[in-house]
Amino acid sequence: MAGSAVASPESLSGWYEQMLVIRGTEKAAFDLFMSGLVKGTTHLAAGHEAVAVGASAALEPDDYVWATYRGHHHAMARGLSAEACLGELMSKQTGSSQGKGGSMHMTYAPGNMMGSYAIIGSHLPMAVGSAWSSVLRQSGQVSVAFFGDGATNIGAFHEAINLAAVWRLPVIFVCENNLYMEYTPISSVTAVEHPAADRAGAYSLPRIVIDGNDVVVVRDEVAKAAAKARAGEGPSIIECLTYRHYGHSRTDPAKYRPEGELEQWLMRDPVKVLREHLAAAGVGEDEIGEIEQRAQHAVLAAIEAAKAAPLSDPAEAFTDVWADGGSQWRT
Amino acid sequence: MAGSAVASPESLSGWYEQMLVIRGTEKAAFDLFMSGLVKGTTHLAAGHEAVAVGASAALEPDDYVWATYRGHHHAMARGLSAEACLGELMSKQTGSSQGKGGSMHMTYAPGNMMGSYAIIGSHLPMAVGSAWSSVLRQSGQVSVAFFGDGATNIGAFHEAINLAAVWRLPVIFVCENNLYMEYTPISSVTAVEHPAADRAGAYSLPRIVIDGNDVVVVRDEVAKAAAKARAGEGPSIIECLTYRHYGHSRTDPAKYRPEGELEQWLMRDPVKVLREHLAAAGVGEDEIGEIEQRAQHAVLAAIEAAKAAPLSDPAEAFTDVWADGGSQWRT
Amino acid sequence: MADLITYREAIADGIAREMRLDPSVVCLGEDIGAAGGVFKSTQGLFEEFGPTRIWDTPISEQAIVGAAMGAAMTGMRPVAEIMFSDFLACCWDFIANEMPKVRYMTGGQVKVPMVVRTANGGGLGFGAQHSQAVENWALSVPGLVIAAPSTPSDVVGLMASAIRSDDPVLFFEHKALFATKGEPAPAGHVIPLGQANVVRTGSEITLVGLAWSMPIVLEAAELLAQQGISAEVIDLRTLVPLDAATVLSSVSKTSRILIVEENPFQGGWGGTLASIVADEGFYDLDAPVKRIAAASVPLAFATHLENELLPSVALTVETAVRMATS
Amino acid sequence: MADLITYREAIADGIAREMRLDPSVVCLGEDIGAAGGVFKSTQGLFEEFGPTRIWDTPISEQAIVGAAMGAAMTGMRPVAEIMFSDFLACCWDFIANEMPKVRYMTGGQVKVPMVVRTANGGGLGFGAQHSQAVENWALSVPGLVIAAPSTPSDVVGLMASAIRSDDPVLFFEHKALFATKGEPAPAGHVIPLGQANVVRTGSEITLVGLAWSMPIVLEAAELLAQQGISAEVIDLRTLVPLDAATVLSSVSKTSRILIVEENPFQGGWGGTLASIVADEGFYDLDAPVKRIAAASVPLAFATHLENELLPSVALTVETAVRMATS
Ligand SMILES: Cc1ncc(C[n+]2csc(CCOP(=O)(O)OP(=O)(O)O)c2C)c(N)n1
Ligand SMILES: Cc1ncc(C[n+]2csc(CCOP(=O)(O)OP(=O)(O)O)c2C)c(N)n1
Ligand SMILES: [Mg+2]
Ligand SMILES: [Mg+2]
Repeated sequence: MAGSAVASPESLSGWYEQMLVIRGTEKAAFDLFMSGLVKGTTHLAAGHEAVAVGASAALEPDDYVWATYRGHHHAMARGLSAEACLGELMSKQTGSSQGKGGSMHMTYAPGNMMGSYAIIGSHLPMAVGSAWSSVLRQSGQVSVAFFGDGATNIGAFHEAINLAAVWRLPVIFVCENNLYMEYTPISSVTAVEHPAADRAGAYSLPRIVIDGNDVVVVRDEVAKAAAKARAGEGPSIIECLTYRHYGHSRTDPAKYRPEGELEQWLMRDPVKVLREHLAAAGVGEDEIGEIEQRAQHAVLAAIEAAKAAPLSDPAEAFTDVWADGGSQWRT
Repeated sequence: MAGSAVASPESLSGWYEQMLVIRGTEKAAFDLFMSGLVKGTTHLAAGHEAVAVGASAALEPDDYVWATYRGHHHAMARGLSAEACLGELMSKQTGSSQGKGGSMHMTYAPGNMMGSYAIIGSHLPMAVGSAWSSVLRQSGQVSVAFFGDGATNIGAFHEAINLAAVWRLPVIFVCENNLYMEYTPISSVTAVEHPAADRAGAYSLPRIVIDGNDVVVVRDEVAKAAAKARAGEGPSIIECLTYRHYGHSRTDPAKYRPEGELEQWLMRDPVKVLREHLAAAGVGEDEIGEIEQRAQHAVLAAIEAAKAAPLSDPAEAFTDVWADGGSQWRT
Repeated sequence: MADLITYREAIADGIAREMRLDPSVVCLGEDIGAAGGVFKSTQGLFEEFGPTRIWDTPISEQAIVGAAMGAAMTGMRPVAEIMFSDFLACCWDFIANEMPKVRYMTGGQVKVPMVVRTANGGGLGFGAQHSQAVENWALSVPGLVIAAPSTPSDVVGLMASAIRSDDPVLFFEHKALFATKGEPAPAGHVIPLGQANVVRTGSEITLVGLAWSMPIVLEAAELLAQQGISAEVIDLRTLVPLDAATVLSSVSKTSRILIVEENPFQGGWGGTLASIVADEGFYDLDAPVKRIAAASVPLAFATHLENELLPSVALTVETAVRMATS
Repeated sequence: MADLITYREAIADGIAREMRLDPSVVCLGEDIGAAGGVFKSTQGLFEEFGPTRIWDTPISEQAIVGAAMGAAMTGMRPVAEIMFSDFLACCWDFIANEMPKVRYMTGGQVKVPMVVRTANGGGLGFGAQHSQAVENWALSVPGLVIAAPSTPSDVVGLMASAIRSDDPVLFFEHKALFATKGEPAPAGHVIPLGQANVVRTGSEITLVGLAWSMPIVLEAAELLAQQGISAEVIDLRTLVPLDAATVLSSVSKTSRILIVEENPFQGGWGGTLASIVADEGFYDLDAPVKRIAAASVPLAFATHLENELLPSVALTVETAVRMATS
């Protein structure tokens, strides 16, 4: 399934660094949880990075991106800093939403990353809406919604794609098929083999299944879909095959996985795959090592900064409910 | 598209009478509205009768049937009397639900006609549930859900069919595709040509489109699906092409229809089609005339009886909320 | 008067006024285009603004409200129609969990300036699934403006504020009021959200209503006046923001309050209001705080049964007389 | 004590007891089978009853509740799990428009004996979309039994009644109580729906709570006792049926009532209860009717922010002291 398309050494290097920063931040999030510095729940995307980085590489800075509760990678691929991400997890004033959103609601509006939504399927119609908005404003922007395999069996998925197809909107639905919902294999609760791609025909869309662990493959397919969308030829559904390295959430040891499954997927770890691309593109071990060091330092610095930042002001609990900034609902 | 299958003259005669009683009752409902004897809203099924009569002919008495707000025909095909139907519309004590349900909620539990639901799509998961129940009870019953073309774009449709397919439940989804939602053509808001059948593949089900105005065709196709269901081979989706003769509801003159469309469909009026089957099966004009007279008398008697019946007791407003029969929610 | 307009006409008028002012206002919903809406409350909009501003949708309530959200978050001001308010249940995730929480969850990064309009309430024999007064579902969700006008000019004035608001607004249009008539709204008419209307001043009892119950309390006040009882009548107009101050100040004058709600007693907005009065206005009260609401029963199809369940003028008058003379 | 059990364990215990008695009881939901539920509240059921009684579903909340309905209407007693109560919004049509209205709309021809269980409430840092106390959405819909137990043995006793009920029941299990412990329920334990529990008797003020707020009011009552104030504590246990009589009779003794709710003030159940007390108990009252509820704000992720928004023991004590000494 390896990508046949070409990418410049510079591009590959940039993606590699981005991917490593995301991976390092996810690892830091995990460790911070274990040491009690992060509360609540979190859903890590380690293993899914090629989807985020590859898709972002195919998009313009003003395109819209929508994600799920498993969305750290998407926010970061659109520019959210590791520090703001970890700060949010640690409820710091420097967090992207001052601790009001948390892990499941990462948002980075400056990158038109419009948020992460924790109720399965809900952001799919929203992405249709931002695509509709682009058409109304004739802005040429494309919208991308990332979602899991599990989301393909909820009603909002069906309604969103039908409307997008009928109105021929510039939206790309990118499924991160990691084989599982929380603890249940998607295959046991879905009437088709490919939960997203095998539904495309129900909206007169082509069936697309790709290797979601190869950043180049993802970049190329999303670039094609984006071009189609910008040409006014409507939406696409892209099913990316991938795997999550951690359990579903903080509290999940993932015992339901068959023995050897993780190991097999780790051999196709997106970081590893991209490193091979780099080598094949002639980037030397030294240079690769430098990238790795840079990424590691960036993550360490982000961890330190996030730790050092103050908790968000308790008064933040009462801001941002209404347009006037406050929370007053009655006289 | 005429049905190639055979049916006995006796069967055809019985269906013809049933169809005429339904047609006559719908006409009576329309007239009673116009004369102010029926309030609220109503959605008549004149034109759709072959779907109800044909499906019922293929089912056992204890199979389950679920309908929409356009459900008079389905309730009557399962045994609801014209009198109880008109009584319900006229808020009489003799109405099937003593006036508490009304036109949109016709129910005939003695025929396992489990009700009519007025929120698009909502009864589809219920039909999945009654099919699941049959499996749990190993009763061999089949469930049928009738729904409109418009219902195929709502989320519950998708969730229901996926679950039915995954659990291989004995349920048949019968779409009455009459080309329109309320006043909007289904083709203008659906990403495929056949709103139900073209979605079947998304659940690994075969694509089935039939003439919904030929009772024999409907009977045969539903019989096939029922046999499949009883054999444990799972659900079916059947799209029946049909047309409604009246507007969407009482207040709709249906001006949005292109000129000549109704006339064209009237040439394939299910009553007319079935009358031709009768003749072809050798049933004489006399005999057909007798059936027509019997049906007419039955409807007239029902109208008189419903008119003569008393309004439901005002105390009925406060019954049947809770299992104890009453409406007490607090001490 | 010759130039009275209907509540129904006021809806299309109110929307059209904002659409003329602001190109970012667009409408979407089922049958709202050439058909003019199943209640004819968007009549004329398609003719005036065309298919790039007025969009017919499939029967996909989640997609309607969700797409409106996405558009609102990216520079538009969508006005979504959900045909009957009961169908808000089909997109409740968007109404309860998404629209009202986005600004907060994103720490103010993203706003959702949109309106969801819907035909609300009973009294027309539409039965249990097409007759509910569901503004109470929404009342328990912080972050939603809830408007429910009772007159044509309030429709226009509140519609202007709703569409211009940077907060998500649920706009409840009452089915049983569509055919009622009133003065047309003057040009530029805007009613701030959260301002109750003291429709009639009085000194002995405060009657509070909303939307459908306004004609009832107004008629009751008239009948009470004939019996020599002076009732002050307040139309809340919006549930959120709630103008509790106007109610409390009325009670400080009248010492009695009777709240008339269309919805079932259990979970009705009158409970929230009564609890505020029974706390902050406690020492002003000379009589029990009373609510007249529908029975806690689904609404029946039959008119004579539905009438058994809904509040009435007679009960309002009778209750107010007992309160005023106790 | 060695044999205390957790609230979480009580859930599985309560379900298992009924499943052993009645073969028509079946469970369905996401990850409830071999995984034992994401909150481990169905642990052991799959092992004991197997795949013909415990069914894993896709992420299809409408299909889950809708299928449960269809099964309930045709001879089964399904127990559906909706993982987080916030997700009731994804099947709200079924909860609000279908389940509670079928018996009525069909004129009593069809009944819906089913339970929807769900993990409710905040306090765990799950953020705005996984922390709501949504029993108030349901309160405005007649036809639903609403249970919300606060102790392990109440879980078992109410579960028995819920599953045996011929009415549809929403069963709210509180996330923040899962790890709390209590006495296990005796064999055959059944608590009738609609019977409040007077957990502590007192004479000077009535404190009313539900589920999450019970530990708060109980701790507050203890602290008040140390200050010489005698508080009566009532656990409503079910919102519908509402045991108003127990509350009113308590107020007739104490003359003061303080209601402590987890949910936002607007639209909370305390409003309905307060309005009943301010009407029917008016002449018993010596102090304003008070409610302590969450701020009308979506819940924040950060623990220190969430705590700002939720009711506290300190505020409960402080308010009660002021009321008792005024
Ligand atoms: C409507 C809804 N139902 C259930 C959940 C609980 N839930 C959270 S994540 C999850 C599994 C989702 O699986 P998938 O879509 O494959 O995404 P993944 O977690 O694998 O990235 C579930 C069931 C939810 N958040 N929303
Ligand atoms: C969820 C929902 N949305 C909208 C409506 C309003 N509505 C009633 S009938 C109808 C058209 C349905 O069309 P179709 O499914 O084709 O059935 P038909 O009326 O043609 O038999 C609509 C939109 C509804 N009842 N429920
Ligand atoms: Mg997955
Ligand atoms: Mg149709």
